[in-house]
Amino acid sequence: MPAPDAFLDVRDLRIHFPTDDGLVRSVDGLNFSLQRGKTLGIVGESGSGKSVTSLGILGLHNKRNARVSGEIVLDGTDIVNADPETVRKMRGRRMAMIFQDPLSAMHPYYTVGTQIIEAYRVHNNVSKAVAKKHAIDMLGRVGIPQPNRRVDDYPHQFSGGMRQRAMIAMALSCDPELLIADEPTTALDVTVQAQILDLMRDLQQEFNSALIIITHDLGVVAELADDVLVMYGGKCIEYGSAVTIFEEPEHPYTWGLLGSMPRLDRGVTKRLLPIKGNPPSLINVPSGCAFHPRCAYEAQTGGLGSTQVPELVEAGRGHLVRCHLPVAERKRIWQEQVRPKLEAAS
Amino acid sequence: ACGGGGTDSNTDSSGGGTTTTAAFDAANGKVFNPSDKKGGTLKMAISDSWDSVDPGDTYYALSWNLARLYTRSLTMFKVGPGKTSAELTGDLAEGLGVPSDGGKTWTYKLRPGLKFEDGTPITSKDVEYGVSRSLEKPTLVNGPTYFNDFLDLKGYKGPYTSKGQDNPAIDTPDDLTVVFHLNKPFGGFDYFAQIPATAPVPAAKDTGAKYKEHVVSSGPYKFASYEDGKHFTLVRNDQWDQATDPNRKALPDGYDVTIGAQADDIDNQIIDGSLDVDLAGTGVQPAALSRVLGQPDLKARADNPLAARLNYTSINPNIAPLNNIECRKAVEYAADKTSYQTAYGGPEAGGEIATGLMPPQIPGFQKLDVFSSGADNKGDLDKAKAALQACGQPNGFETNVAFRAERPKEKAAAEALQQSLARVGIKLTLKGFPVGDYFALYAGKPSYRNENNLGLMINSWGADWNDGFGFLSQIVDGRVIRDTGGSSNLSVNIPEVNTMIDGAIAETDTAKRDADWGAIDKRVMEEAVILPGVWGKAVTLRSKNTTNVFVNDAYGMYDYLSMGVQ
Amino acid sequence: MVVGPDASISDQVPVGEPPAEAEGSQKAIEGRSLGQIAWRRLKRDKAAMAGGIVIILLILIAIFAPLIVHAWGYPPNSFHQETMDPATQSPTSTFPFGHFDSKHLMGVEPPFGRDIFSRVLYGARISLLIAFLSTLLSVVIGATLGVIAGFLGGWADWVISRAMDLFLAFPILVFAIALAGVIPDKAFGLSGDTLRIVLLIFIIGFFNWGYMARIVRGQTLSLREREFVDAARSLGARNGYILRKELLPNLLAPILIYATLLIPTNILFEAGLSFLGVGIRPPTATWGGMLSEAVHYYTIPHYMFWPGLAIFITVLAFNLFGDGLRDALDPKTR
Amino acid sequence: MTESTARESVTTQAPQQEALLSVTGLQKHFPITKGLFKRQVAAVKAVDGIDFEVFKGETLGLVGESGCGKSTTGRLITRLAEPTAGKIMFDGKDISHLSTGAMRPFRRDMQMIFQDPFSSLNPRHTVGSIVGAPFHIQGVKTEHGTKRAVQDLLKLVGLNPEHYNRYPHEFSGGQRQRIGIARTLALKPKLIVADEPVSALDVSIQAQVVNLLEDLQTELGLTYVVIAHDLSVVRHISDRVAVMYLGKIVEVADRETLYANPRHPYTVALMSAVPVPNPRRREANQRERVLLTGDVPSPIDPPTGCRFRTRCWKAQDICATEEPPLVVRPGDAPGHQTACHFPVADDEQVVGRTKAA
Amino acid sequence: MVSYIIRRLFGAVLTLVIVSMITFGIFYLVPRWAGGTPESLASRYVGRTANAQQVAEAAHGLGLDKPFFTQYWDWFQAIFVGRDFSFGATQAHCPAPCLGYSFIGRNPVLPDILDRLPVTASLAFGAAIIWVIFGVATGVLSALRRGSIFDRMAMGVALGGVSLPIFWTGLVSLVLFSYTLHWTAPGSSYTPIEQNPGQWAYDLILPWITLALLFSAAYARLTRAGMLETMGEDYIRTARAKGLKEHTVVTRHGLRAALTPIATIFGLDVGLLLGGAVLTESTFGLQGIGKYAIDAISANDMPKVMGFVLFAAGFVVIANLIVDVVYAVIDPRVRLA
Ligand SMILES: Nc1ncnc2c1ncn2[C@@H]1O[C@H](COP(=O)(O)OP(=O)(O)OP(=O)(O)O)[C@@H](O)[C@H]1O
Ligand SMILES: Nc1ncnc2c1ncn2[C@@H]1O[C@H](COP(=O)(O)OP(=O)(O)OP(=O)(O)O)[C@@H](O)[C@H]1O
Ligand SMILES: [Mg+2]
Ligand SMILES: [Mg+2]
Ligand code: NI
Repeated sequence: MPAPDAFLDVRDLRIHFPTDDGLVRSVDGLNFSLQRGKTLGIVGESGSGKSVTSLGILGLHNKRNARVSGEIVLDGTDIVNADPETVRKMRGRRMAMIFQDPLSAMHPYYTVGTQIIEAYRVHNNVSKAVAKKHAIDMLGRVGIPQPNRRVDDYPHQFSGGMRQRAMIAMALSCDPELLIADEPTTALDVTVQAQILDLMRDLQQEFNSALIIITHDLGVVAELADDVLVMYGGKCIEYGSAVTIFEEPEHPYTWGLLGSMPRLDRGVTKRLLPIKGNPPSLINVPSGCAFHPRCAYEAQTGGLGSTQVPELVEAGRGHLVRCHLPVAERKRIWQEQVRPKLEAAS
Repeated sequence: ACGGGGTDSNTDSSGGGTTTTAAFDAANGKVFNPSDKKGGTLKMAISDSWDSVDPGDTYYALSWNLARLYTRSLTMFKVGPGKTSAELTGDLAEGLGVPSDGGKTWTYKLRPGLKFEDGTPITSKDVEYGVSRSLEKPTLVNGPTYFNDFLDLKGYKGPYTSKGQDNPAIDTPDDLTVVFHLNKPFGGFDYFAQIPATAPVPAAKDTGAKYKEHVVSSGPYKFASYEDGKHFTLVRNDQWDQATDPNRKALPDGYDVTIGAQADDIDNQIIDGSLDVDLAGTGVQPAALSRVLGQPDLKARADNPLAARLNYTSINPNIAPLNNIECRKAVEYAADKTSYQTAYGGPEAGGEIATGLMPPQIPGFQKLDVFSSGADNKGDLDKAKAALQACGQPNGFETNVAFRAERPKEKAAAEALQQSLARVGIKLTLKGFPVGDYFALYAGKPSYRNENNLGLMINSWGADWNDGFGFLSQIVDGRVIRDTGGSSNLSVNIPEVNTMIDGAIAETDTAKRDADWGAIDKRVMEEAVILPGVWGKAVTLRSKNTTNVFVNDAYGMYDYLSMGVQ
Repeated sequence: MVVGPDASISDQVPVGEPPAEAEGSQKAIEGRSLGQIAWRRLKRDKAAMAGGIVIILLILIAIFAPLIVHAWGYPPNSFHQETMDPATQSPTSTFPFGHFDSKHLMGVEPPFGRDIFSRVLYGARISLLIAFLSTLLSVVIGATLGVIAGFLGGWADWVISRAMDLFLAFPILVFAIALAGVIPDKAFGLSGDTLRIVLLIFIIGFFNWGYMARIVRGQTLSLREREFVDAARSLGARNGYILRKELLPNLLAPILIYATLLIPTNILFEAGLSFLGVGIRPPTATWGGMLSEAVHYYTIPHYMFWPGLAIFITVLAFNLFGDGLRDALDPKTR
Repeated sequence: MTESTARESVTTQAPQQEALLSVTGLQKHFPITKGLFKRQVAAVKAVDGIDFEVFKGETLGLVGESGCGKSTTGRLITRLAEPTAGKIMFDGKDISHLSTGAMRPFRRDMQMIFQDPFSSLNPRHTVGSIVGAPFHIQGVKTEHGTKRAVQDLLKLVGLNPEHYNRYPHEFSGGQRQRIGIARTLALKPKLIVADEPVSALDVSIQAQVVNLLEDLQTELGLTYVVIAHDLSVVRHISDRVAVMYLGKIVEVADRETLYANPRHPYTVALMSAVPVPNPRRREANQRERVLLTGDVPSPIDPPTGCRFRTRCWKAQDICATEEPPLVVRPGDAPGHQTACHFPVADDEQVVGRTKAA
Repeated sequence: MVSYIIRRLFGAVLTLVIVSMITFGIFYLVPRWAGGTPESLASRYVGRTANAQQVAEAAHGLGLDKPFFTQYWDWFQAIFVGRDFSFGATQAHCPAPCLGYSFIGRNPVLPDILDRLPVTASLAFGAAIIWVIFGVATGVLSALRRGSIFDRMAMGVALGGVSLPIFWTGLVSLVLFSYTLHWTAPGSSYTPIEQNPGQWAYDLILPWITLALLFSAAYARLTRAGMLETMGEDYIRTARAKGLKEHTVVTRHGLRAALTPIATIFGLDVGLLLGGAVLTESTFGLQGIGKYAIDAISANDMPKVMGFVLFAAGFVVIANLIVDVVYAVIDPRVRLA
C-alpha cells in the first residue's frame, strides 16, 4: 500500500490516551497513503478511531493527554515529529478539516465572514477588506445565495446545510491540498446531504486536493470514495478500492456492515443480517483479532482468533485484509454464503 | 449629659499649676505645655456621631465642651485645671445671675459689644429666643429639660408651637438684660445658665431641626463647612472680640472635626500625631490600652481623669421576685465588683469601684458601704444567700439583664453580672437592645421593662454638672419616669426620696444642700434599686502637638477651649 | 406475560445478548449504581476526602464539645480573671501570645480570661447547627419551588422565577441584620438563644433559597426534556409519580452538591451576622462573635486568630468536600 | 413475518382492513408569545391538519425531513401532547382530548419507543424497575410476580434476565434500546409508536434492533407506527409509508407502490437523494438525482397553497393559491394518496428517477 | 432589542415595587409583633417631655397610625411627589424623589445615600478592576496548565480565598499593613478622587485588595472552569484546525466565550457591591452605603434602612438589566426581538 509518490503517507500511526481507567488505544498501528486528487473513505463503527485519526493528521492532539507515535508524512513533512509551529502553519493552508456538527464547530460569537477571514488571514498577508472579498467569494462558491449579505450573519442564523457550506468555504479558503471531512453530512437531512456531497466532489475536482471522508454511512462512501479503509477497534481491518470493498469484501466485519444495511437500490430483503454483539472496548481490546468475539466464523480459525492478532495482508491488487481465515476460504464464504443472502430480494 | 460628662478635680490634684514634663497624668489637675501661641489647626475625631451641634439640642458633655468654641452661653465654668472649673463665671453675662423673689427670679446683664458672626449685635432677645426654642422638645429632642421643668411658662410651649406669643417666663426689659421667672425657687440657676441652650440664636436664622446645619456663631469660631454626621470645620469668627471675653484664649486658627472615624484608628492617629484629640474623651480603646500603659513614652502622653460618671445597674423593683427588697439585696451582695470593673476596662481605663451613687468629686459625697461586697470586692456570698433565704428564694431565681447591644463594655458588664450572680443561683439571661431605643422603647419604658421581665438594666450616668442636683436629679427622682418612656431613671421611685429632693432644691445653703444630696444618695442605696458598678475613669491620650492641655473637670475630659497646637 | 419460544426470534444471526465472552467484561461492573461510582471517584479525590474527614471531625467535636471541654478546658463562659492584667486588659502571662497552659490550650480571651479553646469548640456547635439547618431550609424551600417551577412551567414558573429574582435582588445581609434587629425577644413560644438560633436559621435559610431554586429549576427543566419523563408519562404516570420517582432521584445529586457548597456560605453568613453583633446573644460563644470582640484587642492577634482559623478550616473543608462531590457526581465530568 | 405473502395480503387489502388508529385533521400549533403579557404573536405549525389511518397488524412508516413534524405527530397520537385541533380515534374511541387520568387505561394499548437510548432510561433506576414501571404505574398484577414478568420480558428482547439489577449506564446503546422496547411491551400494547428507534445506533446494532422489532411484531401481533428519516430503514420495516413535509402529509402509499412510483415531487426528490452504497452507480446516480434547492421554509409562516411549491420544479400559479388535497390520484393504486396538483407521472422523464432494481 | 429593554425595564420596576412592598411589610409588621404601637414608635421622635397626647399627635403627624396599605401608599407616592411630615409644631418636607425621611436625623434619606455613593463606588470599582485582572489571569493560566503545580497552587489559594471571611482578612491586613508596617492607610481613610487621586488610591488600596482577594479567588475558579469548558468546545478545535496561533485561539476564541458568563456574574457582583459592601465597609470604617445601612440599623432608623434596601435592590435590578442587555450584545445567539 505505501506508495513512494504518495502525497499523504501514514505509517504505523498509534494514538493512545492514558486515562484513569486505563490506556485507551484509539488508533493502534494504522497505515495508509493517499494521492492528490483522490478520495479515501474511512468507515467504521462509532468509537473505532476515525475522528482520532483525522485529528492526528492535523496534529491537533494535545501532547499532554495523547501519545502519538508513528509517522504522518504530508508532502515530505512528518507531522508527528515536526515542531508545533511548522504544523500550525500547515494547518488551514495545506490541510484543512470539515467537522461533523457545523453549529458547534463554528464560534457562536463571530460572524461567518469573520471566521473565514480569520482563516484566510493567518496564512495570507492581506488586508481585512481583501480577505472579506475573498470570504464572500468563497461563500458564493459553495452556493450560499447573496453571499455579500450573508457574510455578516452569525452561524446560528444559517440553516444546517448553509452552515456546513460555510464550514467548507472556511476549510477551502486557503486552497488546502488535503481536505479531511469528518462525518460532514451526518447532521444533515438527505436532501441537503446530497447537495453537500455534490459540492464536495465538485470542489475537490476543481482544487485537485486529496480528500479523506470519514463516515459510518456506506452510501456516502460509495458516492465519493476511490479507496475505502474499514476501521475496527483502532485498526485497519480492510482496505481496498471502493468497488472491491463493496463487491468483494473479504473481512467478516465488512460483510456484517453490508448485511446490516437496508438498501434502496435492491429489493426489500427479508431480514437484515446484523453483526451480533457490541463494539469492543478500546481499553480492554479483545485479545487476538479484535473482532473475534463477534465473528460468526471465529470457529473456523481454529482458536487463532482469540490468541493472535492477524496481520494486514494483501488479498488482491491493492486489497488488504486483516483476517485469520485463509484467503480462499474467505472468498468462498463471501461468494457462497454471504453474498446470496445480501442480494436475496423478498 | 451622656457620653462623657461629669466633673471635679482629681482627689490628688490641687488645682492650678503647670508642667512641661511629659508624664502620666501630667495634664490632669495641671496645665501641660502651657502656651499662648496662636495658629494651627486642631484636628479632632470621634467614632460615633453625637446628638447635635445645635446649642439648643444637645446633651453630650463633649458637645457642651465643644460648643463653647462657637457659642457663648450666659454663664460658664471657669476655664482651668483641677478645681478651677467648679466655679461659675459670666460669659455673655457680665457676671453671675442676681436672684430675687427668694430665688424665683434671676436677672442677667449682658456684656456690651457682643456680635454674631454676621456682625449684628447680640441682644437679650436673642438669648430669650435661644432658651425658648430649646423648650420645643418635639423638634429639638435632645437637650435637657431643666428649662421646661423650672421656668414659669404658664402654658407657653415655644416659638414654633406657641407662635406669636411671648415667653412669659423670660423678660427682656432692655437689650442687655434678661430676666428668668421660675415656677419654684431654685438656688442653682447659674448652672442652668451655662447650658448651651442659653446661647443667643437670631430668630430670623432659626431653621428648627436644621439649625444644626448652620449654627450662627457668637463665639471665637464659626462653621466653615458642615457635613452632617461626617465632618465639619471651624474657622476664626472675625466678629468675636477678645475684649468682651475674658475666658477664651482662642489659640488655634481653626478646628477640623471628623465624625464616624474608626475608634482604633483614632488612637493610632493620636499616637503618631496625625490627629490631636479624641473628641469623645472616653479614653483609648482596649487595643491601645495595653500599649499605652505598657510603653513608657506613650504612658507619658496619657492622662487618667476621673469622670463624674457612674456605671451602674438598675434593679427593677416592680417585677417578681425583685419586688421583694431581700431579693434585690441578694443581687447587691452577690455582685462581683471586680469583674464589673474589669468589664469597663479595669482600674485605670474602667474606673473606681463604686459603693454609692455620687462620684467622689461631687460635693456632698460620702463614703457609703450599704451593701458590702467583701474586702476583695468579689461579693459577699453568705449575705447574698441569707438575703435569698429571707426573700423566700433560697435556690435563687431567674431574671433578665438588659444592656445596650452596641456597647461592648455594657455587654461585658452584663456577662460579669451573669457569672457572679450565678454563684448564688440567680440566673440571668442577657438581652441586648439597640442603643437608640434603649430608653425610649425598652428599658426606659415602664410597661416594656415590666412586661418583659427586665430585672436588671445596665445603665450609665454622668453629671450634667458637678453638684448633687446635676448628678442625681435625673436618676433618682421618681417623677421623671414617664409612661411614654425616655427617662434615664429606670428603677428609683421612692416617695420619701422625692420629698427629700424637693427639699434639697429649695435649700439655699450650699453646705446643707450638699449634705441633703448625700443623704438622698444613701437613702436610694438602702432601697437596693441601684447596684453601683464603677465611677468612670478613662485613659486618654494627647498628641505630641498639643499645647495648653488640661483636663476640665466640669466635663471630665480635655478642655477643648484652651487647647492649642504647635 | 407468556413469552414465545426463544428460538423464534433468533435466526441465522443471534440477536440475543452476546454470549459468555462479553459477559466477562461486564462482570466487573455488576450492578454498580451511579452513587457507588461517585463514591469510588470521591475516594480517589484526596482533597475532598480530607475535607470530608475534617467535616466529620468537626461534627464530632461539636457534638462532644462538653466532653472534650470537660477533659481539656473550662466551661466556655467561666471567668479566669487571674489570667488577665485588669489594668491593661491583656494576659498576665509573659508569653507574647497570651496565657497558654495545659488547660488553656488556645489561651484566654479578654477581658475576663475566658478559655478560647472551649469557646471555639462551643462555637462550632452554633455555627454548624445554624449552617446545617439553614441550609436544610434553603434546600427544602429552594428545591421544592425549583422543582415546581421547572416541572409545572407556565404561570407557576413565572411567579416562582420572579420571586427568585426578587430574593436575589435583596441586599440579603443588610436585610438579615435589620430583621434580626427588630425581631421581638420572645416569639412563637421560644425565647433566648433558642429563639435566636431558630430565627437566624430562618433568616439565613429563607433568604438563600433563590440560588438553590434556580439550580434545581434549571436541572428540572433539562430533566423534563429527557425522554424517560415522556416514557413514564406514556405509561400513564401521574405528575406525582414522575416527580417522586423520575425527577427526584436525578435531582438529588445537584441538590446535595449545592447543599454542601451552601453550608460554607452559611457559616460565613452567620459569622458575618455575629460579627456585626446581631447573631446569637452573648455570652454564648460563636466564632463570628468572638472575632467581633477580638477586634477590640487587635494588638494581641491570637484572639482573632483562633476563631478565624476555625471558620477558615470549616469553610475550607466544606468547600473542598463540596467541590469533590461535584466532580464525583456531575455527569459532565463522568 | 415468516411469510412474505402475509405482508402482501396486508397491503393489498389495506383499505378494507380494520383501522386501529385513525387521525383526522390533526393539528398542533406551538404558540410563540411575546411581550409582557405573553401575547401570542404567531405559532409554530408543527403539524397542520393531517389525516391517516393505521390498520391492525401493519407498520406505518412516517418519513420526512428534520422538523417536518414527525415527532410531534408521534407525540400527539400517544397523547403526550395535546392536539390543537383534529380527532384521534384509537380502537374506535375518541382520545383526542382525554385527560391524563382518562387516558390511563388506553396507555396499556398504546406505547412508545423513544429515539435516544441514553435519555429514555432513567439513569437512577435499575433495569428491573424501569421495565417493571408499567406494571407499577398501571397497577397490573402479574401471575408470577413482577420480577418474573420483567425477566421474561428481558429474555423476550434478547437480554440476559440476570441483568435485572443493573443500571442503564452499564449497557451499550443497542442493549439500552432493547430495555426500552421491553418496557413498552410490558403491558402487551396493541399499538407501538416508535420515534426514530434506531437512528441513534450504529449500523451494525441498528440491524439487530430492526430485526427484533419485526420479530416481535410477528410474535405478538403488534401494530407499529415507525417514525424515521432514513428512507431505507423505513422501506425495510414498513408496510405503508407516509411522507411528511412541513407539517403535512404529502403522500401515502404502500411500500412497493411508493418506492416504485412516487407521485409527489418531494417524495421523488427525497428518494433520489438517498446515497446508494454502490460505487459503480456513482456516475449514473449523480445524473439521475433531483437536487432540491433552497431550505425548508419556516413552519411559523409556511407557504400558501402547496407547501412544497417554493422548492418544486413543477410548481405553477395554482400551487400558490390552492392547497392540493391528499387524495388517490387517477390511475393510482387504491390507498396511494398524493397531495399534489401536478403529480409525477409513472413514465415521466424526470431527472433523477431511479427504478427499483 | 428596544422593546426587549423596555419590557425588562418594566419588569425591573415591578420587582422594585414588590421589593419595596416586602421590605415595607417586614419593617411595618415586625415592630408590631414586637409589641410596638404607633405611639411607641412615635415616642422616639418627640423628645422626653412629650405627654401621651403629644405622642399620639406625632404618631398621627408622621402617619404611623394609618393602616398598612395607606402607609405604604404614602411612602410610595412620596417617591414621585415628595411628602410632608408633621412633628407637632414643626413641619418637615421631603422633596421628590423621596425614598423616605429619617425622623431621627430629620433629613431625607436619598441625599444621604447619594452622598455616600462615591465611597462605595470607589471601593467596588477599584476592587473590581483588581479582581478581574487577577482572577481572570489566574483562571486562564490554571486552565491552560491544568494539573500543573501552578494550577494546583492557584486553586488551593483560591479555595482558601473564598473560605476566609472578609472581616477577618480585612482586620488582619489592617493590623499588619497599616498598624504594624505602616505601608497602607489606616482604616476609615477616604479621600475623594476629585480631591487627590493619588491619596484616594492609597487610602483604598487595602480595602480593594481585601475585597479583591475574595472575589479574585471566586473568579479564578469560575474562569478556570469556564476556560476548561470552552477549550473543549468544537469551535476551538476548528480554530486550531485553521492554523491559528495558540495565543489567538486562547484569547480570541476560548477566553471570549468563557468570559461571557463571567461578565454577567461580574455585573451582578458589582451591582450587589454598589448596594453596599457591608462587611468591608464596616471592617475598614468606610463611610459608604453599607456602613450607612449598618449605622441606620443600630440606630433603629427604619426609614433609612428602607430607603437603603430599595436603593441597593435597585442597583441589583439595574445590574441585572444591564447584564442581560450586555449579554445580548456579546452573545449574538441571545439577541432577542
Ligand atoms: N482525548 C481523549 N481521551 C481519551 N479517550 C479518547 C479521547 N479522544 C477519543 N478517545 C476515545 O477514542 C475512541 C475513538 O474515538 P473517535 O472519536 O475516533 O471515534 P469515531 O470513530 O470518530 O466515532 P464516531 O463515529 O462516534 O465519531 C473512543 O473510544 C473515544 O472514547
Ligand atoms: N414544544 C415545542 N414548542 C415549540 N415548537 C416546537 C415544539 N416541539 C416541536 N416544535 C417545532 O415543531 C416543528 C416540528 O418538530 P418535530 O420535532 O415534530 O419535527 P421532527 O419531524 O420530529 O424532526 P426531527 O427529524 O428533527 O426529529 C419544528 O419546527 C420544531 O421546532
Ligand atoms: Mg467521530
Ligand atoms: Mg423528531
Ligand atoms: Ni448624660
